[in-house]
Amino acid sequence: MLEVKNICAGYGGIQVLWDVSLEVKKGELVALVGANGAGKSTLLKTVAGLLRQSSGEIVFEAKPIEKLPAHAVVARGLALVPEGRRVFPYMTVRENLEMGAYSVKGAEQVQQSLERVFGLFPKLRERQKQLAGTFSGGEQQMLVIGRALMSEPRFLMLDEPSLGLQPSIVANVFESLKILHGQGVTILLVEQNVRKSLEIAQRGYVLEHGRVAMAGDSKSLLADEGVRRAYLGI
Amino acid sequence: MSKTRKLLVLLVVLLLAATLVLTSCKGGKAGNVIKIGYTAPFTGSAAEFGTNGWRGVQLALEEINAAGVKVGNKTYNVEIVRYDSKCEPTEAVANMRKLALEDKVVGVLGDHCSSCCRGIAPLATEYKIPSITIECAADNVTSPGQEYYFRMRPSMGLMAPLAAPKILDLTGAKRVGYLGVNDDYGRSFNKSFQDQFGPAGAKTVAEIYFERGNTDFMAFLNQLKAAKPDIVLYVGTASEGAMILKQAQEIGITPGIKFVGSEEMGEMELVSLAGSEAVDGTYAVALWGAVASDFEKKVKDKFNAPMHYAIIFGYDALKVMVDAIQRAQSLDTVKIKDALLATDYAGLEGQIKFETFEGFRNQGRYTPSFIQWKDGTREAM
Amino acid sequence: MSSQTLQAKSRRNPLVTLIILAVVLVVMVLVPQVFSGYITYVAVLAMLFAVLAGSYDILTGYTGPLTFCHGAFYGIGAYTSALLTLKAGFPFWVAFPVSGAAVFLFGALIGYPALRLRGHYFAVTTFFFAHFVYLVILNSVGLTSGPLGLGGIKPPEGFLGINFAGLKASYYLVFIYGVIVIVALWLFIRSGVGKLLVTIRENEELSEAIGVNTSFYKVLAFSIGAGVAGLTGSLFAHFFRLLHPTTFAWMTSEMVVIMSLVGGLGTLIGPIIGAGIVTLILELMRFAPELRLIIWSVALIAILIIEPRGLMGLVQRIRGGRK
Amino acid sequence: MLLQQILNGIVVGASYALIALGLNLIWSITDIADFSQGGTYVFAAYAAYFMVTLVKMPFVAALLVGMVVGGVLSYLFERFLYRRWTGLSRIQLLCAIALFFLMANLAIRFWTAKPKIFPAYLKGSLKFAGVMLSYQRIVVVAVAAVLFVIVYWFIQKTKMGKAIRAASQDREAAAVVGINIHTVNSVVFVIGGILSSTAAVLISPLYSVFPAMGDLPLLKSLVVVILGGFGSVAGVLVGGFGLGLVEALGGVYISSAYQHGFAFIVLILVLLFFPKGLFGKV
Repeated sequence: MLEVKNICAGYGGIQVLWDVSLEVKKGELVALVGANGAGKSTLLKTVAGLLRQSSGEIVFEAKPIEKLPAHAVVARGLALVPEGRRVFPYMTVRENLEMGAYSVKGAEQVQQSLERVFGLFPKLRERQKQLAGTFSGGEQQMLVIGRALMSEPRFLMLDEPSLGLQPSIVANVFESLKILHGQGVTILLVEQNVRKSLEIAQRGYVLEHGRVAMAGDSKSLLADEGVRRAYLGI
Repeated sequence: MSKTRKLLVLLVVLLLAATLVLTSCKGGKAGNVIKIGYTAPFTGSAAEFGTNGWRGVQLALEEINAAGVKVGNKTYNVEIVRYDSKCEPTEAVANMRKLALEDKVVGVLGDHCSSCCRGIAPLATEYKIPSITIECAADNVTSPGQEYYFRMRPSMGLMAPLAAPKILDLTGAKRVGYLGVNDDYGRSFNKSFQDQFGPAGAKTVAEIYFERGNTDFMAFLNQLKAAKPDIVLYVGTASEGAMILKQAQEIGITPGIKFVGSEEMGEMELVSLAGSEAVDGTYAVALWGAVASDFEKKVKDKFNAPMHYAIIFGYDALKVMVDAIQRAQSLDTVKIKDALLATDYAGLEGQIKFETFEGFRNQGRYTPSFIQWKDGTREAM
Repeated sequence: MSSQTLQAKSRRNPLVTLIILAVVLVVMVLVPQVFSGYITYVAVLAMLFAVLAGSYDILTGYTGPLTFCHGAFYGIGAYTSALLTLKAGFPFWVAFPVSGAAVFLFGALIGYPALRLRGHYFAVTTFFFAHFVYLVILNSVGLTSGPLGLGGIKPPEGFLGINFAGLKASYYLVFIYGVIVIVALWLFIRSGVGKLLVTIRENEELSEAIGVNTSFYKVLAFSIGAGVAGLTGSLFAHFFRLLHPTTFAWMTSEMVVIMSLVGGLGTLIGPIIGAGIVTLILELMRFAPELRLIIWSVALIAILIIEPRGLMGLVQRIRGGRK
Repeated sequence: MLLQQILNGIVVGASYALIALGLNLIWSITDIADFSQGGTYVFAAYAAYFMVTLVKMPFVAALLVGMVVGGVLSYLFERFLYRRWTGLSRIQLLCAIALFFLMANLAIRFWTAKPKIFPAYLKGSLKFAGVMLSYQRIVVVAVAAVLFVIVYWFIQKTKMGKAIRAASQDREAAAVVGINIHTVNSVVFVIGGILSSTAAVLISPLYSVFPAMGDLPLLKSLVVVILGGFGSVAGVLVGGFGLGLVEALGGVYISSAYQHGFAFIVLILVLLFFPKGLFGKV
């Protein structure tokens, strides 16, 4: 479904990604883990079209997307939940969600997506008229995931959804990811919470200093001596 | 580098090269040419003065070159080397130095702004280049003055004693409001008149200055209205004056309170800017009374512009300069200066002489006219 | 941020740098001997602007925030110095450092509250500050003579038989002043404080996190820039000897910014060369009074399109390309 | 006199608010303090002037022409200049200033520095309680009010308007939900151009048309944007009318020479206490 081939990218003059390749197949839930500054967010931004790679290819559903701007990538069915719970703070919950369906045409379809998101996060339905900026961290995280789902993506990328959340809410977030995956959405999950993400993922990649250091199915990664020492604190 | 960038680099390089070539070529034309410099604001806040002055200079230039200038046994053509001063003294000084040292002019006309005139006057003496200002009005341009710097028009300090009694006679004003543009011109004009009005018993009830480029005068006009003056002495450009008169009419200050304007308010364009309804009944201390109508027609034909005193001054300045060159029968600048001192020339603005009196040096004595607007025409009083 | 500013990386052989520097200095020394008073005069103004642009680089190039009020500091320095000599009877050599110090303090006073503002808020506010200073100079008629202009300013008192009334002597005075200031600024940039400023520019949050009092250093850089502008203004006042508010209107501040950007911010040498280039372009256009400013603004936009990082960016790119 | 000054302040404030609304949209979304609007203002006024005097168009048609000129110029600047330097906000700001400067000088070149008088399209004034207010001034306020309502409705209710708000709150998040940032930029620049040219054409008959006419309105409107705060329509209204009143009253009761300086004093005072402006969101 998504193939990243030999991507090099960075900001200004500073290169962050070096020859990164990765693949996510339809229906998979893949975790991308690594230390702070390893280049995980950079990779997601490059795939989403927010950053331009200096070389390499990105293929989504057999079509190259590396030259598309961000809004066109969304229209292809690939959505990103950016890091840091980037809600539109001065818009209501409902407006936030409607913005998520920006590239969707037809009011009926938007209504359907809305119902689906409200089904997943019932709290959002109760508070649709509230300004998003007044939400707590966990609620905002649900809102941005919900917003990304509004475009009915077939492929969802999440950047650190659990960062800075209370443990109980983290569990909620991961729970909803499992449900989504169950509904057939392909997911690429970037996390610092290595154990939890590898537990729900089927496969995983480890990014170190902008390069893919390790790849494999989650169980073997969780069992790997190096991963355990570096990320699991064992 | 992308294609557009390369193209742009090429463009800029070509542009610079072209200007270099153009500037270096200009010096190559020798022969029977007398170069006279002209520094004036052609851009910036005072651009309209330079534009008008240049019109006058061009008209004089045409006539002069049609006849030719005979010096000794050679006939010369006059060439004007013209630079923009933007009404900024540093620019005017650069112009003056370039004219004197690079272009080797024999005389300079300009500038229009008093601050610029004060900057270039000492240089005129330093480089021994006889220079005539077009319309600088501050006293200190010629007082104490410079050996090589001349002025035809009266300064504010000279104008006020002549005009003030007449204003009081005509209007019988006891209370005077002052409204002026906040620059050297506006401030010195009002001060000179205050010095005359005060002792004559007309007291100041309001004194307001506005920034050049201002467009909304409602606040000031309301202030004037509240101060209840008999007359308002206004100094500024015709365009600002036109807006003021229009807005004064809008809130009903005129015709009850009479406006007395500075020289710009005696210009024909005032009517075209404000309409005769707003202008009628106002007075102006004008710098020209009745100019030969064929000159006015010439201005109209050539530039499609109304008459303006800066056109007359520009015209006369070049004529006076060339007159001095012809009387000196020399291109030696010291001799031209001496000839200028002996000028007695019948210009459009009247008889032009340069005299030294009351602390002024090389200053023209010239009586301003006084006009009133009636049905959109100027009526000399 | 880093893409807009360059680090002065000297990959060149230091000997070559030294030779170029020596040649430039010799040429500069010869200017008044070889060229006319007009060119010498323009060169004096260009050198004054070069110092202004260089000092401007301390704040905007090395520390980060964009400001539009350098011309105002220049003007305050000029008027302070002129008034000190005219009204209080101080000699130039006292008024000169005093006006520099006064503007330094003034810069700190303005910079302290203003630098709390974010991004272009700050930039545009400095723009208005400059305009306000212009209005104050214009309207304080009793003190500054306002639009009537302040004349009668004396040239710096001569010593050792040197008389600074003449153009040539003024040229050398400004030249020596310029060299001293530029060298001082260069040393400042290479000092620990200067390196700290660059750190603040590159990442202000990080600098704060490691315990740097960023606002102190930003205000310091702002005040140093202001102080040098004040000194330069004082020199201008006693060189030109006639002050008028229009000389310090907003366009002057804009010119400093334009010169710095044309040369390349954050390189020190860039803005100095920029001052030269901008002066040169404007002088070449003098023959076309009405077109001058039009061509000039088009050229400016073209320069931005060609290389937003200015001349030094172009140099770096060409060098990088050859490597 | 007090009442008269308050009314005058409201008229002037309405024109500031109109320009400031466009500037605020542009600034909060693209991070460009768009000085070139000062030039657009001039060109729109001249365009309308020539439509009225040479083509003999009715005023309303000339107003529309002015709006189109403003919108198109603004669009072209964004599309072919500012967009080039996305992320390099200093260069964009400098380019904006250069454009402003260029247009004012082009106007001198094309139409000379002499002001043109824009013929009055409506004569007479309203008189009540000892004050006078010409109908043309009332039109300025009325049209400004209508445009404010339209723009407010547009950004609150329409899809594009919501996208604009979203982009002003978080550009990157807006991009990842599928909003085309370039389109948003173009739209706000067109809106900005239309609003400032409307102000220009409405004001022209009251004053006159000349190359430097854009200077003061532009500066004042920038002050209004900062006073009111980014992304706030209420801020524009309060800032615009507030500044208009301060100038009208201060010019009379404090000092006429500093009339144009009050803006900066108010600005500095407000920023001391509200570093983000009165209603700043971002």
